[in-house]
Amino acid sequence: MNILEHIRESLQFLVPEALLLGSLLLVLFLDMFQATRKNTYFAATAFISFAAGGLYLLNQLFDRGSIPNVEFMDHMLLQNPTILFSKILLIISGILALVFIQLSPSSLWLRERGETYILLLAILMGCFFLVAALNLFVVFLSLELISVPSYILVASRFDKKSTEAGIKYLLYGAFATGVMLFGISLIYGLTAGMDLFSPRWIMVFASVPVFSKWIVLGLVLAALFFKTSLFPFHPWTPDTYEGSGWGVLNILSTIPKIAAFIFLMRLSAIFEGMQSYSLLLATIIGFSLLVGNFSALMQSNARRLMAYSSIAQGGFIGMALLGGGDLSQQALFFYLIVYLFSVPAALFVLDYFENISKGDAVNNFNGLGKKEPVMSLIFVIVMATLIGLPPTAGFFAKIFVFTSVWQHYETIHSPILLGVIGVAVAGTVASVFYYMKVPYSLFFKEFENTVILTSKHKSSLVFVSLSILPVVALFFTPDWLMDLLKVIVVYI
Amino acid sequence: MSGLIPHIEVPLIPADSISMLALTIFFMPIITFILLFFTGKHILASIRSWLATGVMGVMFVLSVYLHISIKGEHLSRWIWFEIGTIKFTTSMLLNNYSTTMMVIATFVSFMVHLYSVQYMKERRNHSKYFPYLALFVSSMLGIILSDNLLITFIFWELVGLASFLLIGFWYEKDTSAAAAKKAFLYNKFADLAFVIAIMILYAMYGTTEISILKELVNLSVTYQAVLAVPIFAGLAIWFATVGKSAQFPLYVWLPDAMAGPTPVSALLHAATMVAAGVFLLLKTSFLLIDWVPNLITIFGCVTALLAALQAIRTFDSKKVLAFSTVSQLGYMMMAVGVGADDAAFFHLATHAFFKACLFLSVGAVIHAMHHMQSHQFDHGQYKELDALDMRLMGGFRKKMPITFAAYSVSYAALIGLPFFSGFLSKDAILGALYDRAVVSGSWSWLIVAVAFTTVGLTAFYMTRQMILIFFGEFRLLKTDASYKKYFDHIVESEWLINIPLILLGAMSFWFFFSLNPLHAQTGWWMKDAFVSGTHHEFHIFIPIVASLFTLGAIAIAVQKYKTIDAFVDTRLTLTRVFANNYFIEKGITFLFVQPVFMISNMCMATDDFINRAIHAKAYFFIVVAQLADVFDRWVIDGLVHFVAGFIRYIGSFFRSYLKGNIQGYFYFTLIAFALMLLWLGWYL
Amino acid sequence: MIPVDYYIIVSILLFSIGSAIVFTRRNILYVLMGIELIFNAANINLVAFGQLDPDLNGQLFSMLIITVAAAESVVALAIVIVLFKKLNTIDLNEITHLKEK
Amino acid sequence: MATHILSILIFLPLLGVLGLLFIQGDDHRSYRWVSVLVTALQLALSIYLFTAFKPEYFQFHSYDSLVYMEKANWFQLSLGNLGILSVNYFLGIDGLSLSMILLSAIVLFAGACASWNITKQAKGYHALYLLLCISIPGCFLALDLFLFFLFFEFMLLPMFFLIGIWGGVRREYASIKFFLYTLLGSILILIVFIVLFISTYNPAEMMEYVSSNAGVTIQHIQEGIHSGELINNPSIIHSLDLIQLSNPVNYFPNGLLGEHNTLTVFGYSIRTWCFIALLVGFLIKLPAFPFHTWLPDAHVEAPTAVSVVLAGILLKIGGYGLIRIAWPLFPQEAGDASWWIGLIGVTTILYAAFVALIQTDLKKMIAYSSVSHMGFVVLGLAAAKTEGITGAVYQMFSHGLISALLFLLVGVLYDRTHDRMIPNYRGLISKMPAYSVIVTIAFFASLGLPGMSGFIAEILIFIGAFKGAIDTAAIPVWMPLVATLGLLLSASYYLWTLQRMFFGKFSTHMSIDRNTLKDLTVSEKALLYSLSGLIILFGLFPAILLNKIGPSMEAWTSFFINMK
Repeated sequence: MNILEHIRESLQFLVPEALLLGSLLLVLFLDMFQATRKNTYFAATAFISFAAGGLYLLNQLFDRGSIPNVEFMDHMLLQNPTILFSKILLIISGILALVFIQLSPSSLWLRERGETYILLLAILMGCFFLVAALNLFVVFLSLELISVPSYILVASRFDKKSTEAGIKYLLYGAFATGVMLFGISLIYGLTAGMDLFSPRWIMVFASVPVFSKWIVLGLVLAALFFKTSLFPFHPWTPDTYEGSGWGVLNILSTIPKIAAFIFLMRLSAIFEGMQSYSLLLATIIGFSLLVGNFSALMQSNARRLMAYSSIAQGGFIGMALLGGGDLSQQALFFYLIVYLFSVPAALFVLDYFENISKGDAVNNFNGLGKKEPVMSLIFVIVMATLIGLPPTAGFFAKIFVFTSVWQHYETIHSPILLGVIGVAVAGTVASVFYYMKVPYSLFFKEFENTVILTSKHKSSLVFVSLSILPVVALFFTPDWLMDLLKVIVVYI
Repeated sequence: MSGLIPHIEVPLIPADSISMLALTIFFMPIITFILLFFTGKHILASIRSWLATGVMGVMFVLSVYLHISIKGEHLSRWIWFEIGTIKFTTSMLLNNYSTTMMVIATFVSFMVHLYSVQYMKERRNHSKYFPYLALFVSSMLGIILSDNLLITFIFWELVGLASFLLIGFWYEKDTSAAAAKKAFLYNKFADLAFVIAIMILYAMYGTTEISILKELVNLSVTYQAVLAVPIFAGLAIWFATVGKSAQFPLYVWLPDAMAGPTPVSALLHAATMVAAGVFLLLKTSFLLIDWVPNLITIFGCVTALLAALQAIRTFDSKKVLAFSTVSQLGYMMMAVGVGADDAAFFHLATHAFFKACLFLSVGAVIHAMHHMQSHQFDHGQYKELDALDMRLMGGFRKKMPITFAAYSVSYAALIGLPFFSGFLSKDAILGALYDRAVVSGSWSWLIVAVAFTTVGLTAFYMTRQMILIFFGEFRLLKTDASYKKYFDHIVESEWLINIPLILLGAMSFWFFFSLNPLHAQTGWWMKDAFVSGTHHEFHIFIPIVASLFTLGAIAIAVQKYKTIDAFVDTRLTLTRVFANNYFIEKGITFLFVQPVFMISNMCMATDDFINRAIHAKAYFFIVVAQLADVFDRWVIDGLVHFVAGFIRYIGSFFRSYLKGNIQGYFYFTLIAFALMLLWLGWYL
Repeated sequence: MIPVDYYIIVSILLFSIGSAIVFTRRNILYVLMGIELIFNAANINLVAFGQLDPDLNGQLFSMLIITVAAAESVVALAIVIVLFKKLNTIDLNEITHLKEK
Repeated sequence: MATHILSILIFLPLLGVLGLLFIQGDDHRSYRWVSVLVTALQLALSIYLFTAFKPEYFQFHSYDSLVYMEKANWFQLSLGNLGILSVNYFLGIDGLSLSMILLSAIVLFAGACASWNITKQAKGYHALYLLLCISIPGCFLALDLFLFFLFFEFMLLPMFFLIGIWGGVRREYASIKFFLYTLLGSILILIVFIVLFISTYNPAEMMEYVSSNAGVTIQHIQEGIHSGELINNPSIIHSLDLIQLSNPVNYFPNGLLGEHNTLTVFGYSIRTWCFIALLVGFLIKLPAFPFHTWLPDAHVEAPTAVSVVLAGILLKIGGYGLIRIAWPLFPQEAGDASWWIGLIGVTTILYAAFVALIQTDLKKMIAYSSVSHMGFVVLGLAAAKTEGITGAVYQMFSHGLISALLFLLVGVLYDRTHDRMIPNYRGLISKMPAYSVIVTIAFFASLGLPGMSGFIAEILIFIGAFKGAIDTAAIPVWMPLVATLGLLLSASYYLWTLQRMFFGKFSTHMSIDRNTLKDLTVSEKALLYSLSGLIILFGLFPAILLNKIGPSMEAWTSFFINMK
């Protein structure tokens, strides 16, 4: 078949990406003229593309449910219900990020600029490609498409903190990319191909000597672990989080992470049964849980706290990668759904409080619970979600994740898995303490600040409540989502 | 184990008309209590007191009617509550025995009420007095009527409550408050034994109905020796009465309980509180088997002697009587111990009247003393005056002849002079003791000897009290002549006080109990055989010897005290021993209270320790976090150090991870990842 | 044709040199250059292996890498300029304001 | 309504919470009316339930006889090879729940009345209080352990905030301590629930699941399980339905809790460890020595109404959990451990009484006395005789009323002077006569005076315990005997306190403003008198409650003994 013909046919699968690209260009265009350089225009453009993309994806999901696994673009990309669903999650996450930026009191500089939207759209596009990637080409490209805009976003507040955060992030990221590239090149040499998911490649790779496998796997996964900020690729996280604005932080800790985890899930599916891979993953996850949870205990700065929390949450999500079978995939998606709703809510409330109290140290929030009771109460629910306490779906998310690992442990009896479970239990207990740190100072400490700034109360409240509502609702109907996932996630 | 005990169905029996009458009597004071307790402050004091007194009078009349009309036993039983198939019953037993006790109790209570109407008129907190009295009486009636140990226990404790409230009636006085607490706690301590008895009996027989238990114990008599449980039940019940009936070593609360109003003391000592113990023991005497009766006898004997000795050296006019009560209770217990239940009950009855009379007449004297005090108070010369101290009294014989007469009659009854009730009952007890000694010999003779000695002691201290209070001169004037004008004004008490004295005094004569003034066995009282049917042979020498002891003691006492003007005590050591209740309290403090506080402090320390441990747990997570941090800082850094030895220029980056240096992060990642891979390689 | 092994040796050398630079040099620009070296080590590998691949995937990939690396360098240099404006330094040892307290 | 009365009872306060949200303004008066009204409605409902409840409604361990039962599938989650987690919205009432429901309705109402004077952030306070009003009855009515655990946990948060925000000086410390302790207990309980979940199955629901296959019966399923065919089958339905859990047939024979399981940890079987974990979890809540130290702090710092609820009901959930869950699910282990349990009971009784004796803070003393009285519950349980168990339940009921009264009384004094140190007062009776009368009633009730409800409970526990000691040698004879000392000790500290604080000449510490010492107001009187009235009512006529719950308790005992 003519290659051009093939590409033309393949384009029909890229409608959402095209929409994103189109709106990206439109924002670029709008940004060129003084008259149209308006926040509302940018946001509307981005939102319309999100909404249209989301609707299209939904439509595809319902339509194409019966035709799974379409490979297109010369086996570069894959389309199946799982990937469609992942993209929908990314879209939701994108919309939340967009609204976050619009409402966040500290993101004025962010929302006034056209670049923000362009970068957000680019990141989202990168994520779309990443979750659908079949080839290391695409993996590399999409990771770069996510990374480079992220660097710019982090650094774009142009003050000391943000540039420092940006350069650190960039250096770490670039180094990780370089390492991954080197690994890819070796893989290419070892297997004469980069089409990761093809049976041929898998077969060839299986015959690679163990030592080489170790090296290349380690090198290639480095970039993914960097994106998901798993141990030992996490040290950039607290610094970068501390230096960036809440709006950026929200984007960093949700969209790329979700995409990277979904890709890791797909990767794990092909490496299933390969002991070196699963043990490496298990160890990394275990250490992430340990470092994330226990370092978070010591933090007094809300941003760094959330950074370590995101490392720890990464560990919990990663646990779903360890378990084999459908349940672990469902658990991953369940957890990701809970995560994508609760993290923006958490960050938004912190942003809100920081704006009131003019400081992001936890101490600055002392006594705010009495001034802002409703917001604080919602924050408690959000924190309960992240800890995994009822009545929030975080509880089920944790249960599923634990169950999937336990189930896997029961089949392979690996002590490392048991260790991971142990660390996760300890980490869950520890997480109560650091997540409750902020509510504690909100409610139990005496109010110290004399300066209080009021901010847009109603809309913030609505945003936070709406983003946490699904999590609470899911607690009461977890079986609905699980049944849905059962149908969708099997194609991974 | 429980299989050995035959299971007996507990039948329910509806109340007949006689029982209904008894129930009516029982509920009357309860209603009075409720009525007066809640409306107390809002109605006139006189209405209040006369209402309570009237009710008591009606109760007395009804009791007498009940006693007359009763024939045989009237048992009624109802369900109190049930747990599934397990039924907890409540029951009432009416027989000669209980109705007699009812008559005694209501009569003495009625007298005390009458007396109180006048006595309490000028006292404070009047509004709660009569309801408390009503509670007291109703609880006593409950003990008398109940045929169920559990129910008895309820009233038993309520008697304790009522005594607490009444002893502590003048709560502003510290002694009063302390005495009330002491009385309640000592009783509570003894009551634990009651709880244990209930536990044992319920566990063994599945019921606490006394009449059913009686059958069961008799049925299961063959394996009593094996199980030894009824023995312990009996022991426990006896120990419960040790508290309530003030036996050695728990009698120390009783003298202190004199801090309450005098009529209360009279009631406490005569018909209610202390009588309850003996009464219960008589009711459950079927449980007293094996060596328990001997124990009871010995303790009764010790009590009788020790209390009598203490009474000799006491100057508090009411305490003398209190010790006397303890001593007499010792007699009753001895009688119970040797199986002379009739004699014990007889003595209980006679003692109720004359002891109430003694208290009330001494109360009248104290009343007069108080009057002097309050008169002085009115004239602004208030001095602290111990109105109870006999050393300050004297010469009241002429001032208060009726009181004196009542006192003398009951005095004669207490020391057991012929033609008085005490003579008859004491004789019965002594006879029983003698009979027992004849049978079992050895140490029993010692008991008899002590019993006779105590008879002498009783006569001695009572004579001493009589002389100190009623004869000689008014000694208060020797210390403070300013009382003279008030003493001159002292006259006989009001009739409301005198009438009870006269009536109660009259009951000290022999003819109420036996027509033959010298021989109780022929009297209708003993003949009716209320409790047990065993009769004792009459020994003529016993009353004679007892009377000789009595007369001799009187003579010595008269000789000793007739010339005394101001009392100066010799032999202080002995007095101190007596005043300290033979150091029983000190001993209890040393043996129980101090250890309790020690344990308390230890427990508190343990609590602190636990708290610290808990803090440690809370810090644990922080420590782990610190460790993780230390791990980050030192272990990993240390490795960095190690690697640095091989690579130039790296030294300046050592602590870079600490310092936020991105290259430090690279090192961290590199080393951690390499180590991890190495370890995994090794592991695989 | 030069055997592949030689390419690999060169690329590993490049990778190591690049890494050493990244790890040790304090100047950000040097570090960026080190990263470029790592990229190029990968490029060499890819091209070398690409010789054997009829689809020329390796060569294609390396072109891609060169492009992306250029983009990344642009961003990096832009940030470095801002950084220099704000902090007056491009010494990594002095860019340590964000750290564990 | 009758079919959903339990749900209505539980979720009624939700309406109140919604109502609170719509009331605007800072005026605390309107908020308090909401709580009082809602709790009054709850009280009315539970009284209706109480009167409509017939003693025949028992046989707790089968579905048929649970009257007012509500059962609906909430969700079924497939957990891969672990099978399907089926969670039911399952409520039911028997004698045990009935008494606790009645108690909680009374105490919550009293607590709402005691919250009358809360002015600090009244809206939040009442909202949290109403949340407590949901979770507490929910806990007592839930028969699915998942549901139970939810309500159980859900109590934690409002309580934490109520202590932490509206508490006294050291409220942070107290609330954190409370939180930590309870969390530890919850974790232990949760672990056991998880173990229960993985080692049991629910044949009744599996029937529904496989009903498409004709001819399959429960026996088939059970045989399949027992022959090992169905083990680790993803279609096995697990549930935490208490009724299914209490049937030993529903345990996998080779599962962690199965009969054939020989796995031991430190020499004890998994079943034993599970029982220990449940025991400790609930003993923390109860609380019993040595897990009690959170209670005095929590009480001292908590506001009056919260103390009332804490002592009045929350402690009872510990005892309820033991009776409802720990004993029926692990009868063998409970029987084996009876000696230790009895020891814990006796130690708690005496230890807490000793500590109470030397307290100088009135509230702390009462808190320790609560611990001591809860020890009786443990003792009654250890012997596992009908009398003892009934006594334990009655003790929980009566202690709920008595401790509510006591803490209300302390609150009255504290409201006036902000000082509750015993040595700082003397002769209060002459200044506050009505108050002193009720204090005396409460003290005597608490020390187990006959005629008050506490006496019935304690005597039942004693005779039950002793009967157990004699009949089955479940506990040694000395335990009930020694435990009687607790009666003496409680009499000691109460009377000593009476003597020190209320008797004697009136005087106060100079830091106390004497003018603030006013006697009770009419509304206070109404509340306190009615509580005292209830205590006496249930003391004189225990049949009101015992006749209703007796058959349930008897069934419980026979179930326990059969299982053992």
